Amino acid sequence: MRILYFAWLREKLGAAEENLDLPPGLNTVAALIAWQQTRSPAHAAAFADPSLIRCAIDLEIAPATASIAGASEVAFFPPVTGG
Amino acid sequence: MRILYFAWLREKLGAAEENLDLPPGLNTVAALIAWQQTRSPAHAAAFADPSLIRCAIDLEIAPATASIAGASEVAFFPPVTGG
Amino acid sequence: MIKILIQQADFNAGAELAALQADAVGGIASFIGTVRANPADNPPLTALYLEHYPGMTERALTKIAEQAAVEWSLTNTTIIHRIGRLTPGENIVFVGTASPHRQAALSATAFIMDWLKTSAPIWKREDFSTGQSAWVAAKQTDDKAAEKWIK
Amino acid sequence: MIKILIQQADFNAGAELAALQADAVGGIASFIGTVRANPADNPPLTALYLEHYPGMTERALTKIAEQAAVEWSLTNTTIIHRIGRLTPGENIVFVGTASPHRQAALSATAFIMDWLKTSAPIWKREDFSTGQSAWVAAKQTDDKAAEKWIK
Repeated sequence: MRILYFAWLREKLGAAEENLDLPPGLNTVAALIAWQQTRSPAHAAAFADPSLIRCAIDLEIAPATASIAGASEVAFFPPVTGG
Repeated sequence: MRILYFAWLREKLGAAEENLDLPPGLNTVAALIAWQQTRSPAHAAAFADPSLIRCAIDLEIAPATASIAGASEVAFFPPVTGG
Repeated sequence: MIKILIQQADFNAGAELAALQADAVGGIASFIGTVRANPADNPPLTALYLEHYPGMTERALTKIAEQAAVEWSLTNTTIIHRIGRLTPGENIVFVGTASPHRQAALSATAFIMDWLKTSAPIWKREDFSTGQSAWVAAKQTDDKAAEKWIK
Repeated sequence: MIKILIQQADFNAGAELAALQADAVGGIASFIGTVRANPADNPPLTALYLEHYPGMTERALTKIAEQAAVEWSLTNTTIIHRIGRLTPGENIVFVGTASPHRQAALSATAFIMDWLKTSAPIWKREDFSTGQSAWVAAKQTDDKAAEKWIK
């Protein structure tokens, strides 16, 4: 699965994008965030506080409970600050 | 006293301005409007409905009860429609 | 800075926005009113004729701009109102405000427009393609819009 | 007509207003956001760096512009958001709407600005004169401003 990172998440991870094979049975945004916390010290730090993480699935904002089944692109980023 | 007219009041009266000697004892905007109604058929028609007449005394909006004592310029006009 | 102009001539909205923006304040809101070709329930318009009360208009507009500047912390305010004969599509009015806060600039612009509609000594006459003409009647909806700013 | 641009390059506000005005609709409201030199409680700013989610931003902006066009009877809507490195005084964003009714255009512009602050996938980083930098934190006041449009 294609995973994108923006703003300070991108900076903390040192990567704008990863292509990942997810563990079987990992179905929701919340579960994906929990798994990210286990992947490396940098991931643990970046995903430490899920309340600061927003997610989009295939270009649409998705809540923590959303299913990632069938998604081709999942993005993680901080609360937005445009305008 | 200098009296100014704007918009359809000006058109109905055929005059943008008059210099008038007011009858003694005429003290308020309402009294001035009532007197205007008696001055000519054109004035009677123009001032027929006081609810359609607005007044400014020396460049400030004034209600019907306002005193005209000491005023140097009184203007009559319809409700405004700028913007 | 407050800039008030009552003029026959057109204005350059881009130049006015650039002037409002001069001090890197944060946000600039603006509104431009133009002559509509087909006013509601009327024959097509040939022209709009605008008349005002010279002296009183400038005085009243300066006062309302000063009031808005205090109320919404505006750094710059520009009000330009055209008068005379204007044809469909032409600009009538420009109101622009600059403030550190976007909602302040947008609210101040809305307030000044509502105020212009109900309290500036300016009158519009519609000249129709039929040769007839009619002075525009004041709208109750405009009075209501202006009243909502009174606290 | 809806025009959405996400670009590094500056925009010409006067030209955008003229384009919005093309159909003699009645009223054109706009808002321009610029980079402030001195953000609250922070050292002077050297630059603002803006990042966005290509593809999602354009899609989300088009959707919100379409929604606003229906809600407020807009004839034209333009949203231009700059990205990349911008210095104090530079333009960040232009939102302009054209409608037969002035309040509709002003409300739609305020709505789109509130929405951009809370829902467009765009992030700002402040680079300070001290050499440090910090990603801007989302504001609760912006969330509240956006929530008021939800009926």
